[in-house]
Amino acid sequence: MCLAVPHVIIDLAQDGSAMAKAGAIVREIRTDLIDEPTVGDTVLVHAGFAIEKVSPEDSEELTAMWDKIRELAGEEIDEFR
Amino acid sequence: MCLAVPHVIIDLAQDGSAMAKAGAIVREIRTDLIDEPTVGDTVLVHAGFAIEKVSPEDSEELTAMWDKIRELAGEEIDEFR
Amino acid sequence: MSSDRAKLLSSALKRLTKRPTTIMEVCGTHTVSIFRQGLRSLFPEDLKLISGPGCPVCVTPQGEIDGAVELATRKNVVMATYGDMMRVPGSNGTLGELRGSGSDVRVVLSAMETLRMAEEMPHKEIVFLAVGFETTAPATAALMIEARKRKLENLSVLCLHKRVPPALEVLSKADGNRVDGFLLPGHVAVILGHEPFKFIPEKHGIACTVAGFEADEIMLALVDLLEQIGENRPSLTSRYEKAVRPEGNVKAVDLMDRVFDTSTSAWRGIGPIDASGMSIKEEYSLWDGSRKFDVAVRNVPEPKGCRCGEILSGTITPKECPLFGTGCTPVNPIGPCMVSSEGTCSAWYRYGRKGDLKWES
Amino acid sequence: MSSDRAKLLSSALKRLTKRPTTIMEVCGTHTVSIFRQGLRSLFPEDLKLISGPGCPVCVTPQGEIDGAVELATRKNVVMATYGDMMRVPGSNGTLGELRGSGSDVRVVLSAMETLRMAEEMPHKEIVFLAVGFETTAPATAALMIEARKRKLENLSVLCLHKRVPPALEVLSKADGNRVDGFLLPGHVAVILGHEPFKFIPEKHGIACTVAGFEADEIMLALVDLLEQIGENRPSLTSRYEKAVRPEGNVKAVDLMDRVFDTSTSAWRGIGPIDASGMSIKEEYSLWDGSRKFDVAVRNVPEPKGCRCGEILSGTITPKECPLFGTGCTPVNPIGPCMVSSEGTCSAWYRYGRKGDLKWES
Amino acid sequence: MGKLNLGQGSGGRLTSELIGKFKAQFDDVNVQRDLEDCTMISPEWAVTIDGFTVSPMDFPGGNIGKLAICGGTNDLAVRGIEPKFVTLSVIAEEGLNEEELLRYGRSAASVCHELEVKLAAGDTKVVPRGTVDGLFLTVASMGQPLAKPLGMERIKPGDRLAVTTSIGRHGATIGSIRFDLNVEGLSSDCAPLWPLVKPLAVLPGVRAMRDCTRGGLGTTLCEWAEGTGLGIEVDESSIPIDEGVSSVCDILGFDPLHLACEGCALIAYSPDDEDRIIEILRSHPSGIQATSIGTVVEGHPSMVGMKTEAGGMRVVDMPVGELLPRIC
Amino acid sequence: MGKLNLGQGSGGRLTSELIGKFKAQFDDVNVQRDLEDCTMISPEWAVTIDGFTVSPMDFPGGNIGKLAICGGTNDLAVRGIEPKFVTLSVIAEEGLNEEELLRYGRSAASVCHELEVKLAAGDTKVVPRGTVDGLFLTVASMGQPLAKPLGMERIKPGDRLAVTTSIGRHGATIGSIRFDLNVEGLSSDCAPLWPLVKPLAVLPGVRAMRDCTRGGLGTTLCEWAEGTGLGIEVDESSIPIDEGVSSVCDILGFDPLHLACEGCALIAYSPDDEDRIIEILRSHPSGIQATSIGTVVEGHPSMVGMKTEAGGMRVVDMPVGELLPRIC
Ligand code: SF4
Ligand code: SF4
Ligand SMILES: [Mg+2]
Ligand SMILES: [Mg+2]
Ligand SMILES: [Mg+2]
Ligand SMILES: [Mg+2]
Ligand SMILES: [Mg+2]
Ligand SMILES: [Mg+2]
Ligand SMILES: [Mg+2]
Ligand SMILES: [Mg+2]
Ligand SMILES: [Mg+2]
Ligand SMILES: [Mg+2]
Repeated sequence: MCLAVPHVIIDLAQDGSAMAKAGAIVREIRTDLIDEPTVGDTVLVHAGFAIEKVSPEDSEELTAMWDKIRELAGEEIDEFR
Repeated sequence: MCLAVPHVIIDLAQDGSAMAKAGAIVREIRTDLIDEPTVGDTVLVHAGFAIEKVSPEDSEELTAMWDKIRELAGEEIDEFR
Repeated sequence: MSSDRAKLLSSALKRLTKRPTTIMEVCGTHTVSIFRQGLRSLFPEDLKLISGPGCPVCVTPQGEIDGAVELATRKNVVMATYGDMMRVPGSNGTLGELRGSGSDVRVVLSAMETLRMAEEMPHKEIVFLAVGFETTAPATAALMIEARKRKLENLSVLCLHKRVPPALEVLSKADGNRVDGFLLPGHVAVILGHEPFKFIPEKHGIACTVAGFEADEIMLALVDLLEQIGENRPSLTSRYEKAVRPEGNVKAVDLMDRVFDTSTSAWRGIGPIDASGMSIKEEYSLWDGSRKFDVAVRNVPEPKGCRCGEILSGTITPKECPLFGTGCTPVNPIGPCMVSSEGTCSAWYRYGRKGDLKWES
Repeated sequence: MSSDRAKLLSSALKRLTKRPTTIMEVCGTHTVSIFRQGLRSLFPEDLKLISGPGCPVCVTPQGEIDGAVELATRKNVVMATYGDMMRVPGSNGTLGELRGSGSDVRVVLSAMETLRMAEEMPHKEIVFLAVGFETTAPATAALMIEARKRKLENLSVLCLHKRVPPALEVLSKADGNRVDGFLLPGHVAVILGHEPFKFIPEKHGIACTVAGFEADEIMLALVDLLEQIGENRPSLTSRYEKAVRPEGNVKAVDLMDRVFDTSTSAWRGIGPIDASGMSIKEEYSLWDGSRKFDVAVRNVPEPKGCRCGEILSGTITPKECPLFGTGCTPVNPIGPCMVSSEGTCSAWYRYGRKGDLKWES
Repeated sequence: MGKLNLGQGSGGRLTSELIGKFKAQFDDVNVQRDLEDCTMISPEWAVTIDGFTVSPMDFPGGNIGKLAICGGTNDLAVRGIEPKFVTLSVIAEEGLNEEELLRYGRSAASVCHELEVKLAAGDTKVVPRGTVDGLFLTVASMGQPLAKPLGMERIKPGDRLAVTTSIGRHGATIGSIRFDLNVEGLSSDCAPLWPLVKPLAVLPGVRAMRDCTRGGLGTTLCEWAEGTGLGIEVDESSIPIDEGVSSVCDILGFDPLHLACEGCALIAYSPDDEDRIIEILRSHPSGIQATSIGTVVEGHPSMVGMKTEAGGMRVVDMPVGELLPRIC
Repeated sequence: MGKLNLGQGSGGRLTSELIGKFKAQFDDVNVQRDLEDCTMISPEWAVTIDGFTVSPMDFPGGNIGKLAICGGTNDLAVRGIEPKFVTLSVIAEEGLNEEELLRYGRSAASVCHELEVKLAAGDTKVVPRGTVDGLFLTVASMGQPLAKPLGMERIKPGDRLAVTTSIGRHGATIGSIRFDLNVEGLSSDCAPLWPLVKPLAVLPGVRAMRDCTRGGLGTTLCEWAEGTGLGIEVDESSIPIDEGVSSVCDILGFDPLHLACEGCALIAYSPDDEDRIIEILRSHPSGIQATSIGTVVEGHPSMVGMKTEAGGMRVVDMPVGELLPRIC
């Protein structure tokens, strides 16, 4: 369920819609569900509606997690090499 | 204007329509425009309506006319033979 | 007709044609019948048949066609009409072409078919485009009486019917009229009887014979006409006795009288003719498509160079029109006489464009 | 995901899977994503992923589909819905087949497209067949608010929306539940936040991680879950931080609350679940297609032999259904799980029907 | 240049004009320069293509499947080319009964079987409801000439003309259904011509054959007159017309010469061979109505004349535009 | 057996099933027994037929006229058969602009010109408004093999596979128009394949080629796996996919392996010839994206496996039914 695709807002209209870009596609989306849509925001679009802004960068927690995983996988990865 | 085709009435309905035969065709026609439509009548049908009964035989006048024409054409016809 | 009878009639015609004689066949079905049966090749050279205003499609002014076409384009309208009307060009195309652009235009064989259409499509407006002379008009009248009886609110008639006798009066009294005799339309006479045509011999001294449509019926009528002309005693005779009663079809006339008033009507190429129209009576106004939809009829000039007016009044034959067969053909018709399958120019082109063929083999 | 990262994650998963472990991916998009990216072949043997009730198309009872299909056949109705719904079989065929028999059924990408449809077809009744979980429901709510604002009388919604958390509660407390952890649906969490899922670890002691849909996001979430399970400290974590705020999308929840009440709703194969439905509030009843058209929902038995109920509750995998791949294939599907492109049986068949392929070349 | 209209689809003059304009786009790549319906692509092989649409798809005497293989192979047969292979493209409307489609397939296959023709390639498409009316079949056929291919370039003044059966039956059948006329004993002439005309393909006296399809016998006569620049004369009373066909023509105001045939060929041949040719045709069940109907002449070049039953003479032309019933 | 549905027209499993049932009606007259798209009717000649309908008829990268000749000749080209003649059947809707029809004709003619292919026969029908959606073209093509015709029966385990260009561009283009998506730089791959693959027709190392049309690369791969009984493995990361195509797939939930191509061939060849073949392809303007994508194996018979970008492995199947956007 719930195929959602990140789009970057490139233009805002008055009526709660915006133009947004996803890869090579530029399309109209609704911004009713998010706060302060802004040009440049990356938003997750589902069924034509932006349902949330997404942060383009990994959280600190995530970065920490990757470190842990590298550690955890250490030996195994060597086996692959 | 006014393509009309002789039909023979073969069946009568109560509602002013009748089944009539023209060559190999049997079709519904309207009889609103003729007096006392009767099975067996030959009628002239135009735009789906019987517009008149037709007498299947030549009138006396017509028979007389043919005689006159035969006479009139006498010599010419010989030329053809 | 057996070719024996044809030979007989052909030689009788030759005998009777003592000087150049011009007969007008008033009815388009006569025109087509004469051509399709190759009768012209059986006539003596001095006997000339010209066509009259007897194709109801041809004599409908372009402005009226345009009005019908415009009405058919309206969103909710389903237009029903006889096949004859589909190809007639309005200023912006034909009804047939309209159907091609998505309008709902249907061909019916009988006016009464529209009753069922109206009942089956309650959300649509069914308009019957009624065309024809006194033969077809009684059917339209019957339809309107029935529509009123059934209280069908979504059925109406756009009435283009015309009456034949007033047009013949115009032609008979026209300056330069060169017609020696009229081959009268058999089916109109079936409805009207003899009376409405009697003024022609009586007031205008022109011979008249009511004719059927078979080859022998037509040729017999010509024999009749030539005799009248030869003996210089113009009268009204009938060679369609098997169908025409002298008093006509009283029931049919009565139906027309119940629904239609007599009015002035414009004939394409001829102009307005007093008492030649049929307008829908006040009490049927709810079923009058023209009033219901406020159909506008503009005055549209005839196509440039087209001489249909002269063709329809018998003043010229198609061969005298410089466009005939070159600029104007059935494939690219200029005037209505080339479009309608009963149009004079069309019949001349399709069946006799190279003159009368001689049998070689 | 780079295959380097994949290898890293794959070996991390192997390390962490110390005993046979069962994780349920709740969301159909997770099911498809895992299969399409071939992730199953990267999991250790003891890690078993089973699918849950997370395909909204699959969990809609046949009686409700039948009601929608019946409504779509009504003469004046134009039904609009997401592409997902077109192939789902009611008792008398699918919406797609209906379109094949002349009904007007249209695929939209957004509920809002129906506004223009309603305005452009004033004589038609536009019905939006609304399906989906908390992700899609806010869009339906926005549509209804707008339809009411514009006073659109010919637009309505047939609402089949469902809520995810109550279904997870049923699964969590079910006898014989063998789920060690839930891979929680990322997009539902975007809307609802963390709170509505906390009862799962807290009340039922089952590990939970909110997951995104990329390969690495899914595998990271599995690492998270396996750590919780291994350390026996079930909690609610999120590996979709880039999109999910712990408090969820307040605006979206508010929109849903304005339009929908919470109600009991039947889930295909599972049965009625308290508080899992969304029913349209009284003040929007004019736009409620179910009331407007009095859509009947009968109780329809499941197709014979189909074990979708057990599939949807994670009790069995498709391979345990005797019909899978033989009597039931995507070409001739028996149950909804084989029809919907996000259905569990369909995903197993299309991407993994012969088990996990081994790379040969 | 406006919008396409139905007249351009009815097989007469407007159709010829449209085809001419369309073919002109292919001028520098077109090898089909003559007016024949099939083309030799090598000394051994000829090819032709035809699209088939008919409403209703089932009609007395046949269905669209039978029609497609008959029509698709008749264009070869009439040039004395033995049909060997057909290829069939199917475009079917969403919602059509699958069983109905298969039934049309069976009808098509059974004509192939009768002709000993093989299906060499096919294509099947299902398109959204409303984008096609039921079913369109397109057949491209390949065949091999038994002798030098027949063609109108062989026609000489003095040659005689015959039709292989009574005319207009397909057109009258479809017209009667469309306008809801109940016509006793009327059915389409839809039939494969090869079994009938095969013996003629090797008779040196035979000049040309043509299947009279859309536009009817009249159109085929005109095409020959215009294509050869010769005159043609036919005798109305000799043209076989069944009662059902004349009844339909009477009521709808159609000219039987303009009604489509689907199993009737026009044949031009040396007058010396007339008896033999008519005898050969009549000895086959679908040729029992075969009759000589006219002659090729030097007079009135490019024109077709008809001696009418009344003994007169008139021009025969192609129909212009859609055949529409005449009433008023 | 019910009513036809659109799924049966979308080129995947349902299409195969329908075609199978329809072909079964022709069993005793069918010579096209294999799964190839064209058939040899003699040692010198091969024939194929295809029907074309596309909405809209104009699309970025082509139009229905260009599409028809490309598609109609590509089925020959991929068997190493030089297209020589096409025949073209036109079914046009009343109301279509005549100029538009002629323009599609010109596009078709210009592909013929490029291919030095001749138009051998044609047929043009105008049908009533509403009975066809604009225009259907059917093309039957005839060609001559340069060597022994290629075909999947030659494919052996260990053979390598390549595509001649990036996949899914036609399907994505049409899908984007249908669902009103504005996609920068996306256009159909619609192109004739013969100029590109002609040099391969005579290379003994080349086993088989197939144009990936409806149903996309995935369907063609499955047809080969099922037709040969061998396994196929492809590497997802090696398959060329343009950004526009992936964007459309992301938003509509399509699998790029299931999107139609109209100028992309799949080629199977001996691994020894890989460098030469890729070099030949890349030296032609329409082959610059040519890439090897996988291998034929003995394992998992009749199945296609794909090594995913994540390093996993999944089955590739034909699409089932109409491609519909996934939302919820
Ligand atoms: S030939 Fe044409 S232009 Fe001349 S009068 Fe007749 S219809 Fe008019
Ligand atoms: S395989 Fe088919 S029958 Fe079995 S549970 Fe799945 S959908 Fe139902
Ligand atoms: Mg209208
Ligand atoms: Mg409906
Ligand atoms: Mg042909
Ligand atoms: Mg032919
Ligand atoms: Mg033909
Ligand atoms: Mg094909
Ligand atoms: Mg093909
Ligand atoms: Mg192919
Ligand atoms: Mg193909
Ligand atoms: Mg043809």
